[in-house]
Amino acid sequence: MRHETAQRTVILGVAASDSHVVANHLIAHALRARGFHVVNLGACTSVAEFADAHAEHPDAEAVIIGSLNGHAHEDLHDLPAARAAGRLGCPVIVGGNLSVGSYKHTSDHERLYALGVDVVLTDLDALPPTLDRLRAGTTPAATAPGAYAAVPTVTS
Amino acid sequence: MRHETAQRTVILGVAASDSHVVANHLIAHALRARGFHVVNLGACTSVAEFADAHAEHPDAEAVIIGSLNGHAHEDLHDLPAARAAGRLGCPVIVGGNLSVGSYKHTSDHERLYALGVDVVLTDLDALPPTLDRLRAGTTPAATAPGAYAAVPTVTS
Amino acid sequence: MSGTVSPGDAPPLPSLAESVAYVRALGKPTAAQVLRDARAADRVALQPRCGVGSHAQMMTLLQDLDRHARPDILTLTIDSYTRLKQFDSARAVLERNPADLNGYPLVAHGWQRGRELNEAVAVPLEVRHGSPDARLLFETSVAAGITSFEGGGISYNLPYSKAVPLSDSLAAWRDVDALCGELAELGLVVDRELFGTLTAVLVPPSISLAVSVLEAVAAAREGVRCISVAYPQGGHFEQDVAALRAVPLLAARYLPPDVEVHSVLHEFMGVFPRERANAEDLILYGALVARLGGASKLISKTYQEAHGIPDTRANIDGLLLASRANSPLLDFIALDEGRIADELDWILTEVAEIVEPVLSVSDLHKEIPAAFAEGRLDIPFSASRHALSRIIPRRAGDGAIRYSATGALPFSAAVQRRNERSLAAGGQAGIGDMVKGLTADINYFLDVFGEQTGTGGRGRAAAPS
Amino acid sequence: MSGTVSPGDAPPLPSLAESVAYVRALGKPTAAQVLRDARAADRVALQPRCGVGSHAQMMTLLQDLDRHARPDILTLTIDSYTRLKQFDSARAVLERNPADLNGYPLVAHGWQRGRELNEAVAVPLEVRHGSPDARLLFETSVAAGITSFEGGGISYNLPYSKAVPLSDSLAAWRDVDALCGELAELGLVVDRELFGTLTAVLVPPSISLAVSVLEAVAAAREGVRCISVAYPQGGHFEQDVAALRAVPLLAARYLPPDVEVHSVLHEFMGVFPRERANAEDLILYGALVARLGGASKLISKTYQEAHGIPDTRANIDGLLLASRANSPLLDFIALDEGRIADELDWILTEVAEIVEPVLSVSDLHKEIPAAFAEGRLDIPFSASRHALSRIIPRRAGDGAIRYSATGALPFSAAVQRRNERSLAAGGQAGIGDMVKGLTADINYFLDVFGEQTGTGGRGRAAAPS
Ligand code: B12
Ligand code: B12
Repeated sequence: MRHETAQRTVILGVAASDSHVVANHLIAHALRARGFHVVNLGACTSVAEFADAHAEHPDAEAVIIGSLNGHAHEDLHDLPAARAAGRLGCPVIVGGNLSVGSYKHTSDHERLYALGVDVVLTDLDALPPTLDRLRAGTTPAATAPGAYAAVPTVTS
Repeated sequence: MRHETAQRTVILGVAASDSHVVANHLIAHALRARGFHVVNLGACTSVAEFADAHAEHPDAEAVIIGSLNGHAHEDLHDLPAARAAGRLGCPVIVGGNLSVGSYKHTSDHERLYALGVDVVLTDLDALPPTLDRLRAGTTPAATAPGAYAAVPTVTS
Repeated sequence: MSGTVSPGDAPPLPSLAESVAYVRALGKPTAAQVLRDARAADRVALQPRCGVGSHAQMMTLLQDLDRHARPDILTLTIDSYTRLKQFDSARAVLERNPADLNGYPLVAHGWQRGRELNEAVAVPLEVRHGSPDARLLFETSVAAGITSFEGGGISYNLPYSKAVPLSDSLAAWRDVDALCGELAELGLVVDRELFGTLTAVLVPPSISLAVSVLEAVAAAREGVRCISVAYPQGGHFEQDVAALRAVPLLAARYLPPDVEVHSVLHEFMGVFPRERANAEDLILYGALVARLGGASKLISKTYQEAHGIPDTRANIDGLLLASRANSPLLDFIALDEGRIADELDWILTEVAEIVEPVLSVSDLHKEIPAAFAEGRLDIPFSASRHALSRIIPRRAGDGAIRYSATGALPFSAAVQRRNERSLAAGGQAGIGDMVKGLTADINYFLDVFGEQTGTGGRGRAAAPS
Repeated sequence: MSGTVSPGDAPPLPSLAESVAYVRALGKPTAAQVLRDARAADRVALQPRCGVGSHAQMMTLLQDLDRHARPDILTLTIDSYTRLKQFDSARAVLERNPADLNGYPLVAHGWQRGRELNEAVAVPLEVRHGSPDARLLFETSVAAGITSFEGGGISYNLPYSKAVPLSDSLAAWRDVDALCGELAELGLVVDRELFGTLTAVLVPPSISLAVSVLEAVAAAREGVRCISVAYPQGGHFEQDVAALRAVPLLAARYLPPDVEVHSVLHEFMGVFPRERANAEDLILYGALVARLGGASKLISKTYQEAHGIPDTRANIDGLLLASRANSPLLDFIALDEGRIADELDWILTEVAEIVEPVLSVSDLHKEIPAAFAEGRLDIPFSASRHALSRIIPRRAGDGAIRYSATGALPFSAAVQRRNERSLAAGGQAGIGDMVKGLTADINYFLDVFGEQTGTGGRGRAAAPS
């Protein structure tokens, strides 16, 4: 299995319309400090770019997408199509500020799961244990949305 | 007629439960400056005290009552009884802040007229012309409430 | 339980010991503790004025304020019938239309309802009123477990009644203070706030503080252990800060060391601007004065002040705005310390010249009425005949409140000269008619904000929209 | 008339002359006039951020803000699809669910709807966005009669996109500026606000101002006549006031005298406290910085900043609170002028050392990308690959923002030493892990207010209640 390789690899980036990169920089630092090989695609990264990166790094154990500007759902609109085309066959983790407005609803997360996102997080601290858990578990069923929804998420 | 006497006399005071006297002091000063003889009863003056003062100064052409604390209506509760007893047979002018609360209603004034108040004012500047008009008019019908309601009042 | 007690069926008052036990069982801090904590934390405790006639509405009002504005202390503002012991009128209006009352008639409602209010909120309550003789109201308050009570034999007489002799009100308040002494011995320290605000309009700082010093000395002699000295914001920054800073110095000078003394700022108590934005500027300004002057507590105002008793929302907004003054981000503000020190010196001198002759006589309760009768003690705009109101305050050019006439106050030539110089320098004294000038001084903030200062029919609608 | 135009059927853009005539006929001041008036009146003009997807809701939003908060200028904040020229995505979301857009897609709605918005309110509008290439958006704005437009070839590229070359964005913004020049000749001065805020988080003042100086010089060369230099509040009082005061000095030094230059403060743009009271303390603080630093304009924040795009009420409340800083009652505030002068000196020196080598080369449009490629120009936390982000900002012990690493910035030894000394004195540099320290510096105000600074699962509910 791919997570048996010497260095664990993750693909990191910020969603397609989103240029907020401060958290992205800090996450990259933090994961590198834990020994990860972080392929950081930075701001404004489309689903296609994430898929390309995954094709280049098939050993990546997860794609981690940050979204702050409220556009998470629209920015991941192409995820089902990509998955249907057999791309992005690893868990997709999304975190940040995931909808527009100051009042958040659980439906904000549900509709991301419906797109095939595997784990929705808002708490950064939950990221490393989540990666560990995903790695210990079975190979993610890329086409089974919500397969990892049981991982505790903090809805804010 | 009493207003033919050399010096015009008015009776001034603040309503029964009311201790706000700053405006009262200034009104007394202002009327004295205009040549009036001002019998100033000051703060917390009951209807009975006004009536006593009028009995002592039957030439007074008006009783001027200030009320700031919102209790104008209750403080003048005894006015109809006093009038029925033949007392306070001159116009009664009431002015100030005439009800409790920050939103004022025309009913605040109407219920004072209903008690037999002759003129309700909120604008101090309206006082001297009102006194002149009352003097020029017929003897006020003490028992006909609202006889002077036509004098313009500023409802705030 | 709430809402179960109806007025009239209140049983006789419980014993002091029972009330002390009740307060202990309430499980909330006393007002004195809140003030002490605020001082220790270097913040200003916040308290609104609030009082409506109906018991149910009073309950809602307190709970809404508690929940949405998180004040440190809440108030029962008492209606003016109860203040003047016109309990029958209070009861009559309460029955006819409680909304016509300008405060909560605690005596008519009874002490058990007072306990219901007390139990409904998390913070301690103060009774604020204006009663020359508050004995029944005080006993009712204590029975209700209320741990702070405003007033004094001078400050709740002269601004609030016409003909009550000072010796009567002083005697009535001696009884209140003596009960506080008894309560302190039973373990309950009641905070006694002295109403240095007096007639509120153009009160010279040294008059306010001198009256408070005399009341504080009298109260301490009866055993009062926690005294709040309230000072009314006059509008001049350095003068107001100096007045607040004078409080601990005066306490050290004139009071026994075991009495805890707090300074309290009453946000501007004179003619308030009518427009909301202007009123809010003044509210924030007042709160900053309290913070920077080191007050333990601020009594807030609302943007409806010029219009009438505020609604709940306005009261909440006033508290929230004032609470910005407790911001940790204001350390950048430097003050004109030289000017403040100068004002402070003069305030201390003036207060000393007023109070020391009176304090030199052992029987304060005889000496105070005598001094007022002769004008050696005096206040401006007295509602009572028992003060001469021969002193005339005016604003200097910079807005500071000075004496234009000092009446029979025993001021030294130096103090007289300084007041004269200050008013002359401002170019205000002697210009035009005194009443006109005085009116302008009273309407000071209308002028600052460019609100029309005519006597009526102002530019904007009177009621906030 | 409102609500009559539907998207898609917008006719071709009118000529510039037609748009100038339209603005004249609108009968309201331009943004440039409002700024000039504010400066003359010695007050800070207030402006919110505001933008929602739906046209009808945008109309209501602007009208509500106009009516209840009386700002001086209103904003169309543009959604991030439009910013990135992803017009199809903007249109798709607009059709599916406009509430999912984080701004108003002006291009999708079309210039006629822009005019409807413009006609609906009494104050001028600014378009605020973040577009590396804003040409179509600018033309649409001008056609809508909008008289203020934010952005610049550096400041709207590096924080907002990943891969757009600087030469492309600079060229696109040269076109915008040249159109402003044409409009000025036709009699319409468009205010061009430069986004010195950059990536908003821990931006050293000299970086912000240096980028604005370069953009301002480029804009002036194309004929721009009114420039607003936006500076993001960093959190340290004297440093922020000095940065604002630097703006007119830099304008005098680097810009032709016939260009009008205003300083604008963007209220704290970093991690905002989550609790309302704390956020409001910060909002008031920011507004005071603007007033005391002499800014012509303030862009306000809301107590919902940490949570998401604010609702109308929060936006109104933020403006009203900020407007307290225009109070006439704050003259008592004295500042630490010595400290401000010191900061100002260093800011001017640092800016000079950054910009003067670049300005010495005649072709700015070639030199700026080259300098960024080499790190002679740089910004922290760049979203774009076209800045190296080798400079690392940190907070000194007193909260001031300094350079912990200056990358390839051409700083003198004196500047280097002073930065090192400042960070060393604070005991912050080199302590613990850099990322940890940086995170603490980013979360500075959470710390000031004692809000938990963990990365998630904070004490209070995330959404305001
Ligand atoms: C100073 C003041 C006090 C002082 C009064 C000192 C004194 N002895 O005079 C103190 C602190 C003691 C005080 C106490 C109280 N006050 Co008071 N007080 C004020 C304040 C701040 C200013 C009043 C003042 O002196 N103005 C200056 C003078 C020159 O103007 P004026 O009185 O406003 O009068 C103007 C007009 O009303 C008119 N006018 C006045 N009288 C007359 C008479 C006639 C015939 C005419 C034509 C016009 C007229 O002309 C004047 C000039 O424009 C006002 C609020 C404000 N900022 O305006 C509250 C205010 C009047 N007080 C109020 C209240 C309720 C009280 C209390 C009952 C306490 C309480 N429950 O809150 C007690 C009174 C107890 C009692 N027994 O009456 C309320 C009244 C509320 C209402 N009507 O809904 C006000 C409006 C404050 C508020 N917003 O709640 N108060
Ligand atoms: C700095 C900032 C900017 C800077 C960004 C600079 C840059 N290039 O990075 C600038 C000024 C450019 C900017 C622009 C915009 N911004 Co902005 N911005 C902020 C601000 C003030 C701080 C964000 C930040 O850097 N925080 C510091 C980092 C360390 O924390 P963080 O990003 O908040 O992330 C935390 C969590 O979300 C989580 N997290 C983040 N990513 C991930 C990923 C994973 C996998 C996990 C598990 C967790 C996680 O962990 C972090 C630490 O707790 C926030 C509001 C605030 N005060 O928090 C608004 C905010 C994020 N911005 C917002 C918006 C909308 C925009 C704009 C679209 C403009 C607009 N319409 O208002 C544009 C973006 C344009 C675009 N194309 O995306 C909104 C989002 C609204 C919403 N979701 O409802 C916010 C919340 C402001 C607001 N209240 O309106 N912004």
